[in-house]
Amino acid sequence: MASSLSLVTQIAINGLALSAEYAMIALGFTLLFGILRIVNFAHGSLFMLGAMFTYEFCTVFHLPYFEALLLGALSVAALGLLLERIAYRPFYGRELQGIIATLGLAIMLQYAAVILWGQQPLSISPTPFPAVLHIAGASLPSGQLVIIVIATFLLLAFYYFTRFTKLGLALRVVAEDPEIAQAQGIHLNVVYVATFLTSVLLAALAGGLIGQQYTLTPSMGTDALIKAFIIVILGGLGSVPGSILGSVLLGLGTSTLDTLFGGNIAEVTWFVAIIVLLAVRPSGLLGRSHG
Amino acid sequence: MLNLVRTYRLLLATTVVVGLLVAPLAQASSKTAGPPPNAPTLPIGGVGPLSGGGGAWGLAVERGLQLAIDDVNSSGGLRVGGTVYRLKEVMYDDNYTGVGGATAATRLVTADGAKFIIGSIGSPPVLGMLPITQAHHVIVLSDGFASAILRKFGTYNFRVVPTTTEFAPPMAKWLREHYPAAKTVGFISPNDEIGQILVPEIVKAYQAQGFKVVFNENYARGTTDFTPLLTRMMEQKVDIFDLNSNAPGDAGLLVKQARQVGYKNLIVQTGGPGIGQVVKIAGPLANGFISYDNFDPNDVAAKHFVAEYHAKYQGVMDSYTPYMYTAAQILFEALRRANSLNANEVVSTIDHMDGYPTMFGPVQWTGQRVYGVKHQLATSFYIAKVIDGKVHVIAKI
Amino acid sequence: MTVPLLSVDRVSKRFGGLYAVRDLNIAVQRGEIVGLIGPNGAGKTTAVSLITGFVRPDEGAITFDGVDVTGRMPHRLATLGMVRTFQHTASYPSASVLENAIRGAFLVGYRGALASLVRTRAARVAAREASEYALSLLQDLDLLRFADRPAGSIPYGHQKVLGLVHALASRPRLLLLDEPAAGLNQDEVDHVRAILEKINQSGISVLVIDHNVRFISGMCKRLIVMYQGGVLAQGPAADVIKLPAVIEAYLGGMREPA
Amino acid sequence: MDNSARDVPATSSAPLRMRSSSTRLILAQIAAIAVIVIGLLVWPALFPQEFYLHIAILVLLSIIGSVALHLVMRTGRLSLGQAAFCGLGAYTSTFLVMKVHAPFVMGFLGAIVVPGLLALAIGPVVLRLRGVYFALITFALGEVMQLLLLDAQPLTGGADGIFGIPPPAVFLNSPVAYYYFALIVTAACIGFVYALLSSQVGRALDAIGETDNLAEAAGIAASRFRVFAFVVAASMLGIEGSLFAHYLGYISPQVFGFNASLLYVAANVVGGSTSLVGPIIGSAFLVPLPEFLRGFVQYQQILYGAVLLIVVTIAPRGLVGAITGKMRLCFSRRKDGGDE
Repeated sequence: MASSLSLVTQIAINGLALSAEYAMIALGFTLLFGILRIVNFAHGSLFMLGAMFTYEFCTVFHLPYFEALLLGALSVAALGLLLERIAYRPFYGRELQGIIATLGLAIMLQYAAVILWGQQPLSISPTPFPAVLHIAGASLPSGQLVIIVIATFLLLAFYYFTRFTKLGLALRVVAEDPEIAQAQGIHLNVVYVATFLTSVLLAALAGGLIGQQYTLTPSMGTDALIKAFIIVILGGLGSVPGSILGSVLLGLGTSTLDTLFGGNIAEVTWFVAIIVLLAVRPSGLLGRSHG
Repeated sequence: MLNLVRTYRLLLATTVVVGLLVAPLAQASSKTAGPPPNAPTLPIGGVGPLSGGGGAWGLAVERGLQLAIDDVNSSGGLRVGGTVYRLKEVMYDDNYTGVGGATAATRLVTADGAKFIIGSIGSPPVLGMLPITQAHHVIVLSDGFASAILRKFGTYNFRVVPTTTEFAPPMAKWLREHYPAAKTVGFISPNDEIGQILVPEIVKAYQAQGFKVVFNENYARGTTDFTPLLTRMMEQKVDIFDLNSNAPGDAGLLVKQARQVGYKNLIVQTGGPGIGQVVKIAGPLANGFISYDNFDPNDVAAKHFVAEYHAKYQGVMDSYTPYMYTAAQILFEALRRANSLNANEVVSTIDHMDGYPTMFGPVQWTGQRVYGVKHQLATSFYIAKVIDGKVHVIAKI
Repeated sequence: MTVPLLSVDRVSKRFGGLYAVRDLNIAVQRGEIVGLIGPNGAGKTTAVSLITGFVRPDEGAITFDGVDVTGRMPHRLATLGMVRTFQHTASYPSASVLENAIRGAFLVGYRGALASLVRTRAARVAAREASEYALSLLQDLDLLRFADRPAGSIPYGHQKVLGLVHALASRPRLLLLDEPAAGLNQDEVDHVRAILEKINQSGISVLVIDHNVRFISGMCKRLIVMYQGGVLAQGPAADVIKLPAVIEAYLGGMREPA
Repeated sequence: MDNSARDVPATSSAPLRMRSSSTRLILAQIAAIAVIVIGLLVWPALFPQEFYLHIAILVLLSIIGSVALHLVMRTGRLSLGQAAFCGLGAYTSTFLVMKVHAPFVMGFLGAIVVPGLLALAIGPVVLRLRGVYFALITFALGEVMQLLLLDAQPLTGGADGIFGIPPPAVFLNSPVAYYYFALIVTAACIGFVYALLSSQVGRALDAIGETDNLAEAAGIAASRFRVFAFVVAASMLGIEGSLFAHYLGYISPQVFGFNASLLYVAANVVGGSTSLVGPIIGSAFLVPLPEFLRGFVQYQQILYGAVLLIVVTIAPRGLVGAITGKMRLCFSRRKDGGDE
């Protein structure tokens, strides 16, 4: 089966799957920064909670996977409403304190999860999508396919939301310039809360979706957060198209590098790459450069 | 929706509050009565990673030790040198770092006056602890892979979990005998001490048996998608894919994903106990998986222990827990026999405890040849195979 | 007439293809106070930024006191005696008014990192001199009473004046002021104007941007009118403001929304 | 914030602040400092147990790093990768002493020079970035450093790290001796930074920290001063690393990771990032904190996070901000306008 063609297709397919996962993770992160100027260190923890709640509803309450996923995401979003008040709203426009606050929150959520779910890796079982598809000598677990499809759908939906809905437009105005937005009678607080909820919802969905493919641990958020960092730096902080481009780059790149050169090299390469990129083009590949 | 919101606000609020209230109680409740109320307490130190990497191992130490202590206290305490002691666990997190281990050890030794410590697990914290415990003649029963742990700090330190050095050669030999057709081996391991120190040893063991290692790759800790590495491994046509000492979670994912990308040949694990979890994670894809295992769930003592564990704690038991429990058992028995708290006397007693029955079989100390000190616990081990979702012991070595 | 203190020769600057400044030719004579006016978007501020090194010109040369200083860093130009103010950031809001003035006098008080670290005699003397000079400036410009108030907390008019103090404190020879009277009421405008005239009489050359034609033409003998990145007209204030082209440009500039 | 709230008096403004209120404030501060100094000197006598010395030493070392980061933050840049320099210092010193068999002094100097050179090399490039971008690039640098330490196994011992690092000198083998050694070095570092900040250089750093343009216009070479601060900070972190390695006798990569870098940031934010006292108080508060929470085993991390969150919520200007705020209230009759 190991013809070089099938190898290439396999690399491409793996890359595609990874890209979809990364896009799911990065979207909410970059959104929150684009509009609230908050670097959300707790993004990974919310991602983790999304996975854990989905696990809870699916494996413990035996709900069908998609209901569990939705319920899980909504639960985390609801939790988000509370968190927004205690750990985010007081720090809008105060970057420094914001970092420490979200950091403290991240630690709290992670270790609360340790107590609720333990440190042992959990898995959403029975696997909702056991089948494995075979395409041109390459294989693609159906679970991955589900991630790809839903990610694509969500990105399109998000695009529609920001382009064609009132709230979406408000979002973009605020991103451009809060003062102008206020002048135009947009209620900043509404937009902020809406943004925050969207971001949390996306993080949680990502967790629940990706969770069904892998194992769940309270520390799973850390890696997700670092991936989000790399992606937004590649694509440009706060730029939604950028985060998608970044995800695709990182996804395909990781798949290729890992397959051809192995993990260590790949990881170092990424960090060196973003350092160089930041040095020559701080605003990322698609980010708006602002003075 | 709004209701949901309220419910969850409530839910969170309560969990947090209750959690904080329960915390101290939980501590208290873990001290069961038994010895006379006026009995002096003997602090037994516990060190393990409760946070940071390898967080699961910390609970293995805390609970394994606690269970052993409960046994002693509930049966009237520990009589040493004419006095009956009530044992008390003092457990500290080492954050899986050297400085964390050093801090925990220093605190136990100099602030809590602990003379005996169980744990930690993992080279960094243990290497951080030993200089301090060594200087204070404090006895440590721990598990860190680094060979220096016994070579340099062997005097008062015992390693209570068999390492690759002990079980890799017989495992490779067994594979050679039962799979004569297999020629090539592949490894995928994290780029930490497992990939850097353990895998090379396993590689040696395989090569000694005439196998050819055609693939040996590391991944960054936290990686969850191994398909790229697996894809390349399959290009190398490996007959045996060895999961070495990958943590159960990673091992499970590796099995699952290897099968998903269409790897058909043998998957074995030389090291890293926790075959049950692999089955849980990989599900039906785990069938045919062969693993080293040293914990026979059918053993009477083991059965009793597992029952005891689940009576007290819920959730999955970490596979290091029985080791830490056993370590504590050995320590307490040594104290009884030595009938003294003097470090040197206790050490020599432990040295001569061969034959003392544990759930891993009779105690046997080895390591003279490799480490220059006989402080390595050797346990008999099994080779288990997953057959339609069930774990079967297929060989005992 | 002698060689000018500052001369800008055929300087151009593009931002994303569009010319912000095109073939600009400006000269400031020693001891002169000259006004730079023009409609919004004429390129006045860019011109000042080009002159003071905050923006690198694409073409052209800038000569200060006979030295070609094209593309030099702002702090280098400051050491040569060319200092600017900013339209929006007049001061360090969180630092005290006095601290603002002393920071302005940095060049007076600084004798190199090592010297000021080991507090050599020279360094101590210089530092004292700087703070005394700063104090005297605050005295002169009537800000002393605010000395230990955070600059951000004093009235806007005074903040603008503090901006002048900050610029003066480095003992410049040429002062470039970006709308020093913007957003001030009439009394304050007059106050600033008086200050600027005093500054000029003390021998410091001044180039001042402003919209307020009355304010500027009353104070400057000579006016330069910028339009669409170039010089539209220049000459004695009285004549320039009467030129139809200028009036047209101005009204045009006013008409188009800024 | 009002300049007089700073620990760094603008020398000349002294005559102006010679108001009874301010003088009392200053006296109070002097008194406080005196108490602290004496406390630090007699600490070993009060708490002879090795454990308390151990924690005290860790606090002192972490103060060096936090103060170093403070210097960078004063120029308006937040670094999330400072631990990289600490690690580089630790490994350099260890390498020189154990592989090259150089005396400790050489290792110590190496720990100052090598991180400094690295900072000098990358500083001019990375310091062009501001705000989040600088934070992120330093984060990435930190990660790279850790990966290099991890993967350069023959040189660094890889994940297992290096053990058996000898103490600086035989007589420094006892915790008490090392405590005083660390105390001296830390005091020297703080003194140096204080001198720097209260000199004209410090004035320049504060100026560029607040508004680049104004500073440039006043003749302050913003970029040069920033690099200077960055290099000095790197060298100080190198010092911390060296002291850390030779105290603990064991180093491994994960100690110099993101969490370590964040601790420096947290120390500055929690303590208060506007004055040199901030990071000192911050470290003195955050480093021992886990020890108070250890008893809670599984809950300690949750409480740690909660404390971080609560402190930044109730004391936005950091502990020192809150304290000085209180002090000023007690000691000054006149209400002070702009002080938020």
